[in-house]
Amino acid sequence: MSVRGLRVIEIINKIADDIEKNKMYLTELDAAIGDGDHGLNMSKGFLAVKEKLKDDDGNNIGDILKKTGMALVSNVGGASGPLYGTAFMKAAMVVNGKKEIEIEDFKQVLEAALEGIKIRGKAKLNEKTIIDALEPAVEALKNALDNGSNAEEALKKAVNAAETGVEHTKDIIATKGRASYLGERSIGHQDPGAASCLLILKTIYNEISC
Amino acid sequence: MSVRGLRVIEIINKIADDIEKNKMYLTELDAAIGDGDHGLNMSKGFLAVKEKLKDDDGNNIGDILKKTGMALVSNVGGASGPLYGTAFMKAAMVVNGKKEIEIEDFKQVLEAALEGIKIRGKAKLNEKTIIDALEPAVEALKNALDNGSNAEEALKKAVNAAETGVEHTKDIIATKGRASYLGERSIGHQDPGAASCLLILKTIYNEISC
Amino acid sequence: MKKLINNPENVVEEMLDGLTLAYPEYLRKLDGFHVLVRKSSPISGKVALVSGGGSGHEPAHGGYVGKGMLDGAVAGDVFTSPTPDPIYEAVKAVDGGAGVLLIVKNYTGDVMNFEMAKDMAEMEGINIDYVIVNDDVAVENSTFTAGRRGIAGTVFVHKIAGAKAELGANLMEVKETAQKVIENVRSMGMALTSCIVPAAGKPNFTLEENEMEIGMGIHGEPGTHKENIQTANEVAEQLVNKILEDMCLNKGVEVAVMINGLASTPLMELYIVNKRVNEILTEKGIKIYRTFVGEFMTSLEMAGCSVSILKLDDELKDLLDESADTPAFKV
Amino acid sequence: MKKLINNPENVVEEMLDGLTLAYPEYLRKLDGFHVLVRKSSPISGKVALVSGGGSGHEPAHGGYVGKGMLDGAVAGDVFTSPTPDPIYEAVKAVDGGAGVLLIVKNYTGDVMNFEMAKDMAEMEGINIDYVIVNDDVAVENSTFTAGRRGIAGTVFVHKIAGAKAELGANLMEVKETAQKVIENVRSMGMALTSCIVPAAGKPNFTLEENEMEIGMGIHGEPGTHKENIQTANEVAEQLVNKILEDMCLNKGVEVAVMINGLASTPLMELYIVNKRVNEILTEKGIKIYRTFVGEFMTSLEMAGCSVSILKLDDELKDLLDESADTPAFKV
Ligand SMILES: Nc1ncnc2c1ncn2[C@@H]1O[C@H](COP(=O)(O)OP(=O)(O)O)[C@@H](O)[C@H]1O
Ligand SMILES: Nc1ncnc2c1ncn2[C@@H]1O[C@H](COP(=O)(O)OP(=O)(O)O)[C@@H](O)[C@H]1O
Ligand SMILES: [Mg+2]
Ligand SMILES: [Mg+2]
Ligand SMILES: [Mg+2]
Ligand SMILES: [Mg+2]
Repeated sequence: MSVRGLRVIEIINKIADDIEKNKMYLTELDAAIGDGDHGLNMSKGFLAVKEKLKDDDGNNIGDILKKTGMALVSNVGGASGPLYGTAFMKAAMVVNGKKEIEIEDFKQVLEAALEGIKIRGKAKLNEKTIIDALEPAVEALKNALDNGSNAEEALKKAVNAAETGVEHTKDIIATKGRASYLGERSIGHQDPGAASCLLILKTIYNEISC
Repeated sequence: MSVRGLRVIEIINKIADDIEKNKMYLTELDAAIGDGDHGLNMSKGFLAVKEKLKDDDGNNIGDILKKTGMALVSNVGGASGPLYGTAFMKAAMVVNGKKEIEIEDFKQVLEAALEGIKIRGKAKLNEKTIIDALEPAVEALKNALDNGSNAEEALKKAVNAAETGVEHTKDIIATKGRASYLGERSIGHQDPGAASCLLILKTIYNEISC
Repeated sequence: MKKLINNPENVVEEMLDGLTLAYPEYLRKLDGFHVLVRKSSPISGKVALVSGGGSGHEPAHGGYVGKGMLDGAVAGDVFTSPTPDPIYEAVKAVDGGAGVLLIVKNYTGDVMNFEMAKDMAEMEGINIDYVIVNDDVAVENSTFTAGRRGIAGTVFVHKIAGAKAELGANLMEVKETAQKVIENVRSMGMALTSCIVPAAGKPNFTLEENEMEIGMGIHGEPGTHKENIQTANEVAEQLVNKILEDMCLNKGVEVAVMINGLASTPLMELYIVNKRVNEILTEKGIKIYRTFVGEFMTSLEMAGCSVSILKLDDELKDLLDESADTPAFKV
Repeated sequence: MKKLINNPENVVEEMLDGLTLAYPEYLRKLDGFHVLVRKSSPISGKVALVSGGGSGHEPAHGGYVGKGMLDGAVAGDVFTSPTPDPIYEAVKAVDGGAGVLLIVKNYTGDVMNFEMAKDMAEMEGINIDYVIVNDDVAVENSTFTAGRRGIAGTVFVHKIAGAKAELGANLMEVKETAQKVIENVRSMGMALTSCIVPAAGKPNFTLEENEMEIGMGIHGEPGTHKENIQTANEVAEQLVNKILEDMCLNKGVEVAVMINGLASTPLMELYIVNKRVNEILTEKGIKIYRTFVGEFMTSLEMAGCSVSILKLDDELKDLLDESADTPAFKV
């Protein structure tokens, strides 16, 4: 595939737009098992990201992702700010200095992001968090690439895996984040963070595949 | 007519019952232009009156009225407590020591009650208060007696006059009591105190005339 | 009616018990009466201050019993003036020989019941006097009416007259100081929601989702008029302007400000109102010496607020700064 | 949504301005940040305390900035943890060389953002540490979950660790004292109504006229379960029993009690709840050393209350009695 810096910025802007469109949806998911602000938080964060990337020349993708992460950390607050922020900042490290990235780079980006979220959130799979979308996606992407899929196919599989992961969050009890206070009552509801993660992956797939 | 002490107690008990029956009605009148408690206040007061008169031997009507007034003062609070309380205590003075009273005595009782309310409340006719029921009643009673009516007829006229007075309170602005804070907005509403006064007079008439 | 109560008939009794149990170092309750007095009452040689009125305005008045404020507080039923008897009992319990000042809010019922209690105390030979607080500018002042109501400005009277008494002034002096506060304090309130008297079980007036009530009383009485709801800034302007129409405040004059929550309105909103109130006064060159934001004179669970402005001179400033130590008001 | 606000986006900024304008003798606001610090910050040689979290809990935390409590308070958006930047700014502004203790309520967001700020401060060479308050017994404690939330009991941490710092203890000692409070304080809450985040415009959960929510958080999170509404006594019993299940309180032990209103519940009702709480504890031979009834950690305009119980020893008693002078909490 090979994606250049300015295109990365475009994709991030597209993510911001999709988050904006799904603001109320994400917020409603959070209202059911959290404090009803996940969409608001994410929208606020990505608005700041857009602003921060406005004048970026696209010459260093690491820089783009770092700015994204820092804008999220500095503007979101709540749980999702440090989590997504750390994800982008960790991802930035693996592509630092690069002008363009391949699907192999993206695989590492996603791995680093997952690693960052796990460390920051002290969480693992099946705790009803972002990880339940992201980890299956990373696994699927890796498998697909190992099995010779091309970028588009591999991304499609990642999105599908994330989708299944999000569905699965309905069946499990939250043990991290605000939803964990609900105990059994969290069952039956989708995790908002997993949902926003799926949204981001979908946007990336759509942008790459079209 | 000639009414003896024990009968006075009976009548006061009947007043208490009628107040109880009209508790919500009086309260609603007060809700419209006051603080919505006139019925509750009066009911509480007359419940205490009943209790206080339970063992009275009826030998001194002045004593009966004084006990009534003191029970009202000590149990009602608000505006109506001191007003009706003073009315009964003033009335008590004019029949002190009497075992039975005639319509002439009752006229003086009513005059004294009116006087008491006016002094205690620093109020006069047309201020949208108890006085707007009581003063016309006193005047009508006096006129009727002067013109040779018998007790029943005179009381009937007093009740009618009070009724007209209560109706009239709808047309005027309150300048005393809580309703006065409403200014123009008090127009169109009956004064609750005038209404309770009419109720008392009606009960007395009904008891005397049957 | 969603309330944390047990029985509408016992709310006053239980509330006074709960308050006394919470603050036994400040208060005691008179046996058989809805009266709270300072734990150390009577204080020999000090003029004693007694206030009270209907319940439902907590922390008024029991929360203001303590050093530098009230000596006794008499609680009537919800929104109903107490009867003369408990007022009289309060007076007897707190009189330390230097006399008693009654601080009465200007409601027909309160005035008459406190007057009757005063008569009773005088017959007992107690040196007693009273002042009537009428700070609410929503009600037009006129000699032909019952006059203005007493609302949150009353707390300034408690504070300042309380300090004066604590400093050893005699009854006449304490009364004069109280009177000075009354002459210099004005308040104006608004409500976003009504409230429910426990015994009544339903609200006295209702407000639509887009309505607010201007100039309502603190007893669930409807106000002077309804309006569409406005922003906090517009509300602040409306309340302050109504007060300033009535009060001559020249440039450079110093004032104390009270932003009083009626109960359901959170502190966040009161702070926002205060911001605008502060700006308006500052723009006019009025100096804000001290501000109090909180719930001082509530109206059951009503949402809304009142603004009070007290014009200060050196004496009032000093007395305002004197220490006060009560459950609900500390300086 | 009936609120006295101007614009949902500006509520935090305007509230902090209004609070600072009301209490300039206590507070100043850091330019460009939603941070309030003591007027005299930094205080050389004193360990500084910084707390904060989402807004909507007023007077927490800005109202607790002052002598004997906090040095800095960081306000996030409504119900949203602040980001690391303002926390870091607060730390820099209050550090007087003796180090800074962060008092963090146990919410994933708060913990992560405060941790990131701590990392930033450490990189600047500031001596910094933190404690995590988790007093809410509604949430089962477990190493597998995010653990218990921090709610009203946090105010005891501010008060007592604040007193310790004021007395000149070093960072480790202040932290140990804070930790001791955390280990000995438990809280449990209930709601009669929900609340509306201004930016959201509608409530997060709803309650029918006959329902109450048990164990809800202070961020509009739904609680552990709904029940039919009960009397104040039954509510008090349920809350206290849940706390006592979790806390070993032998006969004769001394405690401090906090009856905290969530905002719309009037003081009258809180006093009534306190009466029963006091009775239950007294029946069990538990001695109540001190009680605080009021609004300490609110949840926008929610109706309801929480009960907190703090087990005391001599050190905690002394520190609780030390003077505190802040806009919203004075001892
Ligand atoms: N410890 C954690 N690790 C990973 N993800 C988490 C953790 N805690 C919460 N999350 C994610 O954060 C989401 C909530 O984000 P958001 O609503 O923005 O923050 P907050 O809970 O502070 O309001 C949850 O749906 C969950 O996916
Ligand atoms: N100054 C007054 N003189 C005579 N009657 C008055 C006066 N003030 C009030 N009232 C009467 O009292 C009635 C209200 O009584 P009530 O509701 O029991 O007391 P409150 O106003 O204290 O709640 C009014 O309807 C009016 O008739
Ligand atoms: Mg959330
Ligand atoms: Mg009334
Ligand atoms: Mg009344
Ligand atoms: Mg949040």
